[in-house]
Parts: sequence; structure tokens; C-alpha cells
Amino acid sequence: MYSEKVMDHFQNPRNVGEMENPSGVGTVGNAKCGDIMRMYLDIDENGIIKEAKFKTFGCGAAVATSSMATELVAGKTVQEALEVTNKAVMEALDGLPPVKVHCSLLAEQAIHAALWDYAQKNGIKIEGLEPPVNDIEELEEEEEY
Amino acid sequence: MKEFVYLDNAATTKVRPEVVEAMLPYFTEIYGNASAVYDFGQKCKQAIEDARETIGSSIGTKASNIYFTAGGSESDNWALKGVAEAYKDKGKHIITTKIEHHAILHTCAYLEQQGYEVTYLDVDADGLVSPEDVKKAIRPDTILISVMFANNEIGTIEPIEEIGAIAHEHGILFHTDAVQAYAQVPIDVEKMHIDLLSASGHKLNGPKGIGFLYIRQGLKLKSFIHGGAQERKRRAGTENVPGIVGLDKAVEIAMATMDERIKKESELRDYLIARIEDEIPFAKLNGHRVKRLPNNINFCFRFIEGESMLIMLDMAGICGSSGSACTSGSLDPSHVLLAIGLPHEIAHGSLRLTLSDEITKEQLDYVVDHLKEIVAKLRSMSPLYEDYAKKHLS
Amino acid sequence: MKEFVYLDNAATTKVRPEVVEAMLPYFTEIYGNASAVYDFGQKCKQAIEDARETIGSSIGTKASNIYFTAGGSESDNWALKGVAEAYKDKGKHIITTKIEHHAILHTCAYLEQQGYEVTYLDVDADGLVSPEDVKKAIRPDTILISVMFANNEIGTIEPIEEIGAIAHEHGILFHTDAVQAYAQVPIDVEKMHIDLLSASGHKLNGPKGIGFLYIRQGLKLKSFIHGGAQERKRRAGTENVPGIVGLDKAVEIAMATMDERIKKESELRDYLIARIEDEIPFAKLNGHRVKRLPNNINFCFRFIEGESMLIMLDMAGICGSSGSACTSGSLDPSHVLLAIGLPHEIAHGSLRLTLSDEITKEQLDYVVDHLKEIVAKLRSMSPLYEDYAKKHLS
Ligand SMILES: Cc1ncc(COP(=O)(O)O)c(C=O)c1O
Ligand SMILES: Cc1ncc(COP(=O)(O)O)c(C=O)c1O
Ligand code: FES
Ligand code: FES
Repeated sequence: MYSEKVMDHFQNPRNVGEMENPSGVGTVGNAKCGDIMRMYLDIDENGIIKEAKFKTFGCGAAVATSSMATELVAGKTVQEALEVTNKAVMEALDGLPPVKVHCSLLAEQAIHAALWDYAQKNGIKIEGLEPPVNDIEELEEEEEY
Repeated sequence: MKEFVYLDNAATTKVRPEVVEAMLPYFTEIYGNASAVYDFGQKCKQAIEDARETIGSSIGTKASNIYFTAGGSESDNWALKGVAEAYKDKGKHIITTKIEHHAILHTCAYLEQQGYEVTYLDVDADGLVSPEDVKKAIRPDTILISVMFANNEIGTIEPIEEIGAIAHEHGILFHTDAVQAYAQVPIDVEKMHIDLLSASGHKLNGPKGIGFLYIRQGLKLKSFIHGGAQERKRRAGTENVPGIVGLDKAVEIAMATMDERIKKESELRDYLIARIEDEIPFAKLNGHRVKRLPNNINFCFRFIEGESMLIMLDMAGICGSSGSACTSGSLDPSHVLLAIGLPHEIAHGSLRLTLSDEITKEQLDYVVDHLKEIVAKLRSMSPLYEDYAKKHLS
Repeated sequence: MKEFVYLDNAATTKVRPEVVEAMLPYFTEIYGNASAVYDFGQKCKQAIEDARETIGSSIGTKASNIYFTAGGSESDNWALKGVAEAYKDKGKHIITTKIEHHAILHTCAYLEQQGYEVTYLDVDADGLVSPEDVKKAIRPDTILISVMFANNEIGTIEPIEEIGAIAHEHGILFHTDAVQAYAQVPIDVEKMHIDLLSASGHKLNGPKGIGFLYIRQGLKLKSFIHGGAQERKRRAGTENVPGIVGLDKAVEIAMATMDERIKKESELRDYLIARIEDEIPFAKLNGHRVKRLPNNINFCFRFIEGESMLIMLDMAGICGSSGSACTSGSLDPSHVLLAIGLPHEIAHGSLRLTLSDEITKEQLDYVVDHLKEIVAKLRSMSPLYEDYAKKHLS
């Protein structure tokens, strides 16, 4: 069902855990399946993400995408981190089954929520960042018959 | 080597070697058409009638009331749509429950589109339907009550005899989806006032693709699959002789070993339940503790999600399920767990383990050992557990 | 020892040993639920998807357009009732023929009760449907044309491509019951403009209880059997994995050997036809001489009755059939033979012999030798023959 990369990140998730004093933290829920993800970011004074950590209540794909997302954003600038979209995460994982595409949105949204928190705390504006929504939902892609 | 522990017998079972043995000649030797004139076809016909006999007597009825189908879903569809069609002049109201299998619920939804009205009864926290509720839901235009014999997810066994009695006092037909219960616990259609009963071969170590519908003699039910004159003109299609022969054998063995299996499996079941309750915190047993299928264990583990648990169990060679097997593909938490009152996020963390008579205590020990670790690992990753721990455990 | 010559392959076939071989592991080893999360279930899922691939490419379409069913009858019921339901807003008129299998005809009769109108086209003396007639029968409210690919009794192959073209010119869906033709003659759903196609495993040396319906992508067809999310939510029921795997193997072999089988069987067919025509008086070939299934022989022997002939053949170890196998149980003469214009008493004396690729010329010689005697014997007992002989032969 899942690619080898997904299974690897599921079995050995990178960067699981909490952070004492995160620069930003965001928690998002997936309205479609009820799963939840929390992302912690440690961002230095130059706006570079030094470390990302996560916790996830969700399916195998949710765990793997969280894990991959933390790897992808680490070392990036805040602005670059915005480009870690769900598509980018999925590609890095060699794809997800169609019913699991929505899971990757959790990771994207969790990054955004953590960045928003960081921006609020520091009174800065990040170009192109929208305020987080509590329940994310992808556009329904009804299978065509 | 990695263990392999198959605990998804409510989804489907291993076919018994004796069953395969019984089927084999009907593929390549006795393959004639059961409806044909020649002797070679008559042998198939005989095999079919023998199977009908075995199955009829397994539920206390005549062979001629047993109709072979392709499985539980077809039987359920036929029972409901067939009664709806045949008795629509009497009324268009059907009573069922919120915890039925989708083969019932989606068929009811279809019938609602066709202008029928369906009452979906609530269940209590153990998943029990109340006969009182059934009685209250009856209307002058009620034509059918359909309540499952035992639930496929949480294993609760419903008060079928009482509900059947109520149905018959009111002159209403009574159908039960016995796909999970048939050949696992004793069933007597006369004593229990059952007019229609669905069952499926692959749930009792028989083949997939075969099942039956029991139809009480005298019911006006028409064909669901129209065509040839098979099954006394009520179910068209060349008879699946190997499937029927396999089902015959599976039923024969299942009936002969039932008492013993019930004893063995309920002991193992209770052992597994006890170990989980003792050793894993925040674990809640779903379903009735006593009125329960001998092979069903269903738990919710708070703060964690079902699929992750299943994949980790799978990596340890353990096959289990979360929610109903037939609907993985759906992302919604199980309608059964919601119906017994669990909140969404808890319903998400359910695990169903269903035994077979081949399972040993040692295997269950292996399962608990792994389950403990898996639950702990997933909780350490769970933001919900983190929140809870911060609030209550520090 | 008595010979055994099985010539009822249009009714059902012997399962190929390779097919049984392919199925076996799926009974007792790889028995997991194909919808499950664990790896063990994924193996079944893979097997199903492989089968879908094989079958899709056998008729020139994508795997995702193939839906597994329990056999030809279910496929036919689903196609007709499904289209009727889904397209009723467009219209309620269906065109079919007088020589369809009962799985079509009885389903049409049911739809007529539900308020649909059905035109049953005549056929010519060879059993051919005229594309001209199809065109004439089309109305603004026609939603479906259903014409069988080849007839099960007389073997006539219909002008499917022409009829499909007409259907599509008029924006009407086209279904074909290919239960007899599939894997016996080449079929291309694109070239032939087929939107829905029914087939059944046990007609091609595959297992009983499995079949499929091809549904063109984009059709609105809903479920016929409601329930779980199997078959992309269009056909509920735990997948019959061994059946599907067996069908896969049977199709694979049938497609690989098709050219060769067509050549061999049509030669044998023509040999048998020639011998009967040369050696048995008052024998009339039914069905088209050339546009004919390679394995079908169907004769009427005047003055005698079918069942007596079958029993006597059976005593010589020869399995044949009279009328349609699925409707023995009915006493009426075949609707197909009446439709090609035979009078009642002649239609009663029909014999269908259908070959497999295992049949030898020697076996056919054996058959003709016996058949000659049997026909002579029955005629010597027949009052009709007596009358005729008195009038014309003295
Ligand atoms: C033309 C045709 N359609 C449909 C069927 C029904 O198929 P099945 O018996 O597999 O349901 C048959 C055979 O019995 C047939 O010959
Ligand atoms: C209670 C219940 N009803 C109906 C079904 C459907 O049976 P089948 O999958 O054999 O069609 C199942 C199993 O999947 C079941 O557990
Ligand atoms: S199913 Fe909910 S995140 Fe994957
Ligand atoms: S006399 Fe027996 S069927 Fe007509």
C-alpha cells in the first residue's frame, strides 16, 4: 500500500518529540479524517529553521509526511519553508495512495501554523502566509465514473 | 523467524484443508451442469441438495428453505429489497439498527431513495438493541424488522429471540444478518422466529463467493437475480457447485465442533481481554462483555489512531483490523463505535482482533507483548497524549 | 468400458488443472481480506488487480473498467437494471432481441413491471439480428440496446460492431451479453462500440461463481449489490479471491490459445455437422452456418423429442443438451428455436452439442454412430414418424 520511503519514515520517524521553548508551534486537525498534527520549530535570529519536531495522531501516511516535512524544512529560511508543500512532501516520499493525499495536507498546514505562531510572537509578516485554519479540508476530488 | 498471527477472522477465514479437499473433484472431474439431464449433471445436483440439507438442519429448518447466493452481501440485499418489493402493498416502513453492516445500511439508504421509510434504532453503550425500542418503532405500515444476530465489529450478540417474538406478535417479517454469528453460536430459526437469515461461507472457514439466504416457506419473495430456473426459480445463475460443496463441508465441521470452539475461543478471548485491561492503560473494551461472539476482542486505545497501530502490528506479523474490514477505504470512524457513544477521536483508535480455533495462548502473549510496545510508541508520538499528560499526569 | 464424451461446454466447462493450481494457494495460504491494511491482505489485492489487468486487455480496455461479479446472470442483471435506474430521466425504453438468454429476458420482464418499455427484436431464420431493425426500433426515449454477442443455443454470432455503431450514432448505451462469446472469439470493446459487456468464468474453463461486467468509464451506473466499498464502491461483498485468480488464469490461457482453438474447433464442428447432415435424414442445422461459435452444433431431428434423445445419449456416455441448459425445468420448447421460426413439434427435437479443445475426431465418430441409432430407434417409436412415413415414404 505504501512506498518503501513512507514505510521507512513511519517505522523510524525523524524528529518526533516536543520542544521546550519553540520559536513557533502549530497544531492542525484534518476535518476529513479527524487526525491531528503538531509541529514545533526552532528558528534562529536570521530566520533559519534550525530544528523541527512533530507529534502526530494519525495514519501511517500522516506520520510519514510529518517526519519527512520536518526533514525538508530543517535548514531552510522561513520563506523557503513555505515552499514545502504537500506535493513536495509526497514527492519526497515517492508518492502516496490516492485516498491518502489529504494526509499530506496535514504536514503542510502544520508547518504553516507553526510559522504563523512564530510570526505572531515576533510581530513580523511572512510573505504569502495565511492564518491557520483549525480544520483543513482538501477540495473533494470525486472519482469519476 | 517472525511470527505470523492471523487475528482477522471476522473479516475472512482460512479455508479448512478438508473443505478444499471436498471441493477439488468438482472443479475438474464432476464439473457437469447441475441443471442438465445427463447423469453427470445429476451428481452435481445431488451434491447441491446434500449441502442444502446440511445447512437447513444447522438452523432448524427444511432444506428447501435454503437458497444459495454469492455471499453475505447478496443475501442481505436480496432479503431487504425482496421483502420491500413483495410487501409494498402492505406498507413501506422498515425497522433496522444503527450498527448493521453496510450491506444492510446501504441497501436501506437505497430503499429510502425508492420511497421506503427506514427507522434506525439506537443501541446502548454495549451495542445492544432494546426489544422495547423495537416494539415502540412498529407502525401499521411496518413490513420488515432487520436486526443483525451479532455485530461484526464489537461482537455483541443481540436479543434475537425476543425481537423475533415481537415481530411475529405484530405480524411483521423478521430478517437477521447472521453473517458473523452463523455456525459460531447456536441458531434456531423456529425458536427465534426468524423469517429470513443471511450467511456467508468465508466467515466459517469455507470458501469465498458463496453464501445463502434462508427464506421461510410461504414468503412471497421474488428473484433478486433474474434469469435461469436455478434455486427453484428464485436465484438465477449456473450453480457454483464447488463453492456449495465447500460450504457444505465447512458447515458440517463448524457445527460438529461448535461447542468445543465456543469454549476454547471464549476462554482465549477473556484471557486476551484481561491481559490488555491489566497491562495497557487507557484501553476500553468495546461491545458487551458476556453477550459477545466467542472470537471477538475490540478495544479502543486512547490518544492513538487505528491504522498506525495496524501497520505496526503487521510489521510484527500480526493481522488485525480497525473498524469494519469491508469499508477500509473510508476515512470515517466506524459507525458502530459512534453508535455506542464513543467520541470521534476515541473511535479512531480501535483495534479488532478476532480469533480462530487455531490460535494458541502463546500467540496471544506474543500479541500483547507487541501491542504494549506499539501503543506506548504511538502515544509517545501523539499530540493528544502530550496534552493529556501535561494536564493530568504531571 | 463406456466412453465419456462431454459435449455440453456451452452449459459449463471443466476447470483447467492450471486454473485449479493457481487458485489453491488462495484458499489456505493467501486467504487474507483484500481490503485489509496488513501486507497479507495486500497480496490478495495485488492478485485481484493483476486479474483485472489481464481481463481488461483481453477486450481492449483498461483494468479499471472491469468489475467482478458472481457470474453471467448477475452481470446481466446489473447491466440492465443499473442502466435503467441511472438513465431513467433520459427515457424508459430498452431494445433487445427475442433470442437473449433468460438472464436478459427475465430481467427485461421485471423492468417492464417497473414501468419500462422493452422492444424485443425478431431474428431471421439463422438467428441473426438485423442492424436495420435495431435502427428502426430506436426512439427518442431509448436508453439501452442489449444484444447478445453469440447465442447460447444455436451459436449464431451477431453483427455486434454494426449494432454498436448504430447505438453510438444515436447516443444510446450498448450492452452485450458475451457469456458465450468471451474468450472464444476476438472482442474489442472500443472497435465494437460496446459500453457494457457481461461474461462468466465457468464458460471458459474457469471457475463457477465468478464473472465480470465491463463498464465503460464515465457511465453513471450505481451498485446492484449495496454494502462494503469493494470494487471501487460499485459491487459490495468480500472479494472472491480464489475465483478471481482462477478466472485470471483461465482468461490468460484462453486468450493465448484462442486462434488455435478456433481453428481446431471449427474444423471439428464442421466435420460433425457434415456427418450428421450426410448420415441422418430429416436433420436440420440450427443457427448460422458460418457466423457461428466455433464449438456449437445444434440440430433438430424431426419426429423425435429432445429429452428422450438426451437420456439415450447419456446411456452411451455422451453429455449433450436440448434447449438452454439453464431452463431445463421448463417444458416449453426453446424460445430461441421458436424465434428462428421452427414449429413447436420440431423445436422439441433439438440437440445441442458443444465442443471443448479436448474433443477428438474419434469421439465425434463415436457420437455420430450412437446418434444415428438413437434417432432411428426413437423414430421407430414415434407416431409422428409413422404418420409421415405412411404419407411420404411408402
Ligand atoms: C448467453 C448467456 N448469458 C448468461 C448466462 C448466465 O451465466 P451464469 O450461469 O454464469 O450466471 C449464460 C449461461 O448460462 C449464457 O449462456
Ligand atoms: C455482519 C456482516 N454482514 C454482511 C457481510 C458481508 O458478507 P460478504 O462480504 O460475504 O458479502 C459481512 C462481512 O463482510 C458481515 O460481517
Ligand atoms: S487518514 Fe487521517 S491523516 Fe491519513
Ligand atoms: S410427456 Fe413428459 S414432458 Fe411431455
